[in-house]
Amino acid sequence: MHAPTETVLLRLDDISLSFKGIKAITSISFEVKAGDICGLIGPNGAGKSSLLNVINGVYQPQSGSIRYAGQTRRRMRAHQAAEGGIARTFQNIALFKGMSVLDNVLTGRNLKRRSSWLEQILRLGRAPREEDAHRLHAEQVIAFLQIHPWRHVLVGTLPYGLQKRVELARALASEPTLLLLDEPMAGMNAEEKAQMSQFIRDINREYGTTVVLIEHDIGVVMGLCDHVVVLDYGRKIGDGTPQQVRANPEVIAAYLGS
Amino acid sequence: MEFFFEVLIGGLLAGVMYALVAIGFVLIYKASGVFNFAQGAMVLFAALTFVSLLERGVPFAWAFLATLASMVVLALLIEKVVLRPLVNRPPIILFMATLGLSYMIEGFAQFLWGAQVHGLDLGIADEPLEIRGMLLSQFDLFAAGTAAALVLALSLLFNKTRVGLSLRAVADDPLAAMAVGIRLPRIWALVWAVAGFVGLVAGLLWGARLGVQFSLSLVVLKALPVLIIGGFSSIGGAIVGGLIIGAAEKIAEIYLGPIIGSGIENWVPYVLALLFLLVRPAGLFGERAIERV
Amino acid sequence: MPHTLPQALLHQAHTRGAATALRYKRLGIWHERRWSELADDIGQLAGALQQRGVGRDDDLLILSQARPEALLLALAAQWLGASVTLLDPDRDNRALLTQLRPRWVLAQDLEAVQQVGECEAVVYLDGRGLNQPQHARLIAYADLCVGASTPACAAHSNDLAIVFHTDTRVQLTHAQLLAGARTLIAREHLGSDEEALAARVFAASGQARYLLTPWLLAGFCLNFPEALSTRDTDRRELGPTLVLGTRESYGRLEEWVRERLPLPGTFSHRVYTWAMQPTPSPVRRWLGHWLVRRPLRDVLGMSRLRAPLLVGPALSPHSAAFFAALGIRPGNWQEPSTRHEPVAPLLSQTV
Amino acid sequence: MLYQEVGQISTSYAAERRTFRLRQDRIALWLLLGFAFVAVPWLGNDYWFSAILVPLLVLSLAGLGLNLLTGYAGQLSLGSAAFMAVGAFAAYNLQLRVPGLPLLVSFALGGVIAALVAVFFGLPSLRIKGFYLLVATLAAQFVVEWVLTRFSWFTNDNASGVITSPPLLIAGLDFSSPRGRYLLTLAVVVALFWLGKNLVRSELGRNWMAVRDMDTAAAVIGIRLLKAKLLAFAISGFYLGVAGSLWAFAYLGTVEPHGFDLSRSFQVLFIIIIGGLGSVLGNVLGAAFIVLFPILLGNLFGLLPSGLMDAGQLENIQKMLFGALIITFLIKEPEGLARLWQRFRQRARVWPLRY
Repeated sequence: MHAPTETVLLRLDDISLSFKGIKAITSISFEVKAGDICGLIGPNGAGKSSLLNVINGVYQPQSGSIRYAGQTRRRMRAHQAAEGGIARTFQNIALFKGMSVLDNVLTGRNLKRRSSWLEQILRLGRAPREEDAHRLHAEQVIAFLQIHPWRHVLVGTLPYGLQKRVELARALASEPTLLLLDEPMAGMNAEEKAQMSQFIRDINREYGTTVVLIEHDIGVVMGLCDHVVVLDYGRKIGDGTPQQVRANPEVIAAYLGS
Repeated sequence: MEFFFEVLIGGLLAGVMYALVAIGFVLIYKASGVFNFAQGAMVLFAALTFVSLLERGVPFAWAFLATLASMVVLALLIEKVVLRPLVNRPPIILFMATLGLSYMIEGFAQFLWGAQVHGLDLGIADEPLEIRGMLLSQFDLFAAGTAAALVLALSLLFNKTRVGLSLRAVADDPLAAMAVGIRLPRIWALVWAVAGFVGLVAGLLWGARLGVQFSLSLVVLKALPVLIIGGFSSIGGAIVGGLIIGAAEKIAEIYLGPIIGSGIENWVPYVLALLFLLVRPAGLFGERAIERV
Repeated sequence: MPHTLPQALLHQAHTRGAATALRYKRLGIWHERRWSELADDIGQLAGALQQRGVGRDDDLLILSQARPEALLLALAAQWLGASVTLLDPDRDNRALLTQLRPRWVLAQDLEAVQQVGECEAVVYLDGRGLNQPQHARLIAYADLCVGASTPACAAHSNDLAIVFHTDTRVQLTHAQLLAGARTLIAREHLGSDEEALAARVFAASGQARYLLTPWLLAGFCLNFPEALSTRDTDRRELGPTLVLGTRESYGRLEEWVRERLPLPGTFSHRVYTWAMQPTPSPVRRWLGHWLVRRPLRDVLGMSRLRAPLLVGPALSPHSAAFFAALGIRPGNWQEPSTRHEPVAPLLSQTV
Repeated sequence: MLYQEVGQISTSYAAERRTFRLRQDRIALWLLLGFAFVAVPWLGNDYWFSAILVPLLVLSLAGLGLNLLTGYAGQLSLGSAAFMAVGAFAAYNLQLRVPGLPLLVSFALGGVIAALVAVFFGLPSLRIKGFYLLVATLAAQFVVEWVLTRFSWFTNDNASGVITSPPLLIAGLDFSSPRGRYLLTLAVVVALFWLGKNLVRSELGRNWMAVRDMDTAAAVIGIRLLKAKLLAFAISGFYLGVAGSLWAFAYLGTVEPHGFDLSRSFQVLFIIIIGGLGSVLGNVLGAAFIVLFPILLGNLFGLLPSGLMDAGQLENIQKMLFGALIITFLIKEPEGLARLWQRFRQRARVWPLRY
């Protein structure tokens, strides 16, 4: 997937979200340039995950608007987001436990499917050719993330780090324009973290995918991201290049300092 | 109009009987998150045991106590043999387990006491009673009274005793409850025992109404829509739901029956429940959780 | 009677062009190349190398695991009469590289490329991380031979073919390689119907001497697993008749089996030990064969194995005993292995 | 274990994807089919055909129908019998009122009508989940039963409200003999199982499992939940409908609406619990168990001195054992007989190693 013509891929305007009156996000606005890796940081409960959920339509904000790939919406619906090329991984892995690695990755291709289910079960018409094409693409993603040794293993039985990678593969299989990663390196050791950030960098370079990621490890974020947004208690307190953010006194006070 | 109210109140009173079964459900669902399909079987077992004891010349009070004791034993067994091994399994598995359970209990009850129909007389004259020109069944009134008493007792148990407190704790958050040293198994056994007691009362009333027989265990099917409307986790809801279903059923029977035909009471409650669901997916009183991802 | 490796290749392409020469697993399935196709590919690659200035007396340095592309490019270089230097990409070769100052390099990935210093041209296989900052000297293997025409084969029998830098510098000419291979083929009765598995470090001289050259001479099929990490499952799918291993690789395989054996004390463990003991009784041999040894060979992917080869030091007595029980006696290259019937029950013990 | 896997390589995705990748499995399958189609008809007797094999086959088909919905798409249902009934009565009326309509076509159309009914009762599944959905399917159970008994049109005004099988003629051949019924059922069931296997391995099957395992994630990767769920109801309904027709015509011959009551739904549910949720083979194993177990038990008690145990008691004991078995399965092997088989097979493939 190549980045669309306009340089700003995603713009959030004054987004607010609350559950049963409890404010999770308060009038947050920021931009993500096409081709950037953008980091969302902030203490737990700062509303980072909620923000991702707003971007890909899992939650519906009470106010504000989302401009994505040239279209402005009051709110994003999950399938609109998916069809618009937004893919996502979750904080606590949301893989399909009962399925093999390959099948999980293949589910990521479902929006690219053209043949009807009838053709598929009768194995008629374009279905078999299409199945091959999707398998090939899935295999390329699997090779890219180096999970081919576990191709036919049930994901439920894989170690945590690998599951994270499989989930990334599933997201990547849909050839996303925008990739939302919710703590892709949570609970990993330094080595795994390095590997994972290498993968993310490669994805961003090879496929030109724009990435928005949440990460607690400041070192990783500063090393990986072109652009960092800092949240605290549902508010935006910092926004800019890693250097600018590191310099921002409010940020230091609220987050880096502590 | 008179007649309508007569029907309505008749229905409401009948609804109380449904509520009785539903309460047993709610108790167990609240405490252990189990959707206990075996509740009907427990009703049957209780009634059958009680009646058979009576027929063997055991005095009423003793028969009642003996049955109660057997229900408690049953509860303990269930907790040990079924619930404990299945702890933290997905709810659907637990539900299916209770299906198996209901088969076992039904089979056992009939194996023990035989399958023939027993009459049960609680000594309440069932000639209609005229109040303000409306004919009401004395028995229904009695049933309603019993139900009211039962609910009162339960709410006391829950709100005034330590057991009740820990029970509510478990209902709110099992892990936290365990953390503060509440022993889940004991609570579960207790709740199932209480549910057994509720089942016994329901069994007696229903038994006196329909005669004690296998079909008693089918009252569970009446209780389901009640739960849907009331929400699985609220005793108040169970009662309100029961009343609504009872009334709706009677009214439908009287006013709709002649038009589309008899025997509709089997499905009217379900259709009603469905309509409710489409409006309020978690029932009237059930609380709805936000999905965290 | 070929005198050089490229000649051997052409000879195979000529005599059995339609037969499968190369099989490698990639993206989940096995891909096959015929001898004729292979010859064409290599010819083209040779042309491409020539365009970029590779000629006789030049040397192509290869920093790669055993991958078909590396093999093809090596043969292409030799086609032009150039020699090939094989280095193990998993080692740190910086010191060596500064001393060698190679002009033409094949590097498998970014890491390997970074090891190499300044030189004429670097061909890379895995382009990950290399696409963005394009150096002129960097060439992707894929777009190497666009519009290249096949030059004439310029190799001579006593040209240097391969150079190794394992512990000492080892140089081998075409003639030496072919001579060695001929003896091997003769002693092991290798035919064109063998299925060989190349699951070893590319930069080992044994591989070139006792697998690659015989492959070109005897014209059997050479198979590459998907990755070193999956070679055991791939071997089971493939069922090679010819494998080449070291004391270590055989030992590893035995270890692999040992940790998966039934736990001591269980019935199946007793059955296993019972069946693995050498015994005179034919009945017991027969039973043991069908109950344990045959299935075990199958799990190991060795039920079709005819020529297990061993380079370097002999097996540890332990592994030797284990493989012997399965009727597998790896022949060291000084004195080639005794021939084994596939899995004739009684033979597998007597040999 | 006894067969060799070595040397079976796939050079195309089509080959790697095939249902039975190993040659030995394919051979075994063909032998099995050959046995079922050729040997059994000659070996079996009428009792085996009409009392064991036909119900076994039909129930495994019904099991597959429910398994697609519950085991694969994760939608709990207690309305199976209702959809079977719809299928049976639709097929009956089609045969009755559309002269010259081929039998198999009316089976299929019966399935389609059952599918439509299933979709209707599946509509709430978008808004409600789990036990709440259970009630929707129960509603189907009761409404259908009531409608079929209430309006005698469905039974062609039969005095005792039963429907009777039309002559089982296909292309002029008469399948009314026990052997014929067996072959007819076998053919239909095998065909539908083949389709079912393809289905669960296709994109749709994957989407169903995705919805089952984690529906939020499924929605996020662009799977349309409603479409997936309704298709699950429809296809499950179709399978159950055809199973219903076979049950009515190939097995019983005459059936009343109450032949498809709630206890039948439970029976089908038990089949998939015992056989294995989310498995195709499991339905056959589960059905075999459900059919053979009572017979076995009956014969067992037959050995007891007569008069010691009357029929009623036997039934009660059956019920108890059954309940006990269900619970045991859920505790010991929640994935059912199919899982046991898989595990055995896996073990055999790596024998003598453990994994």
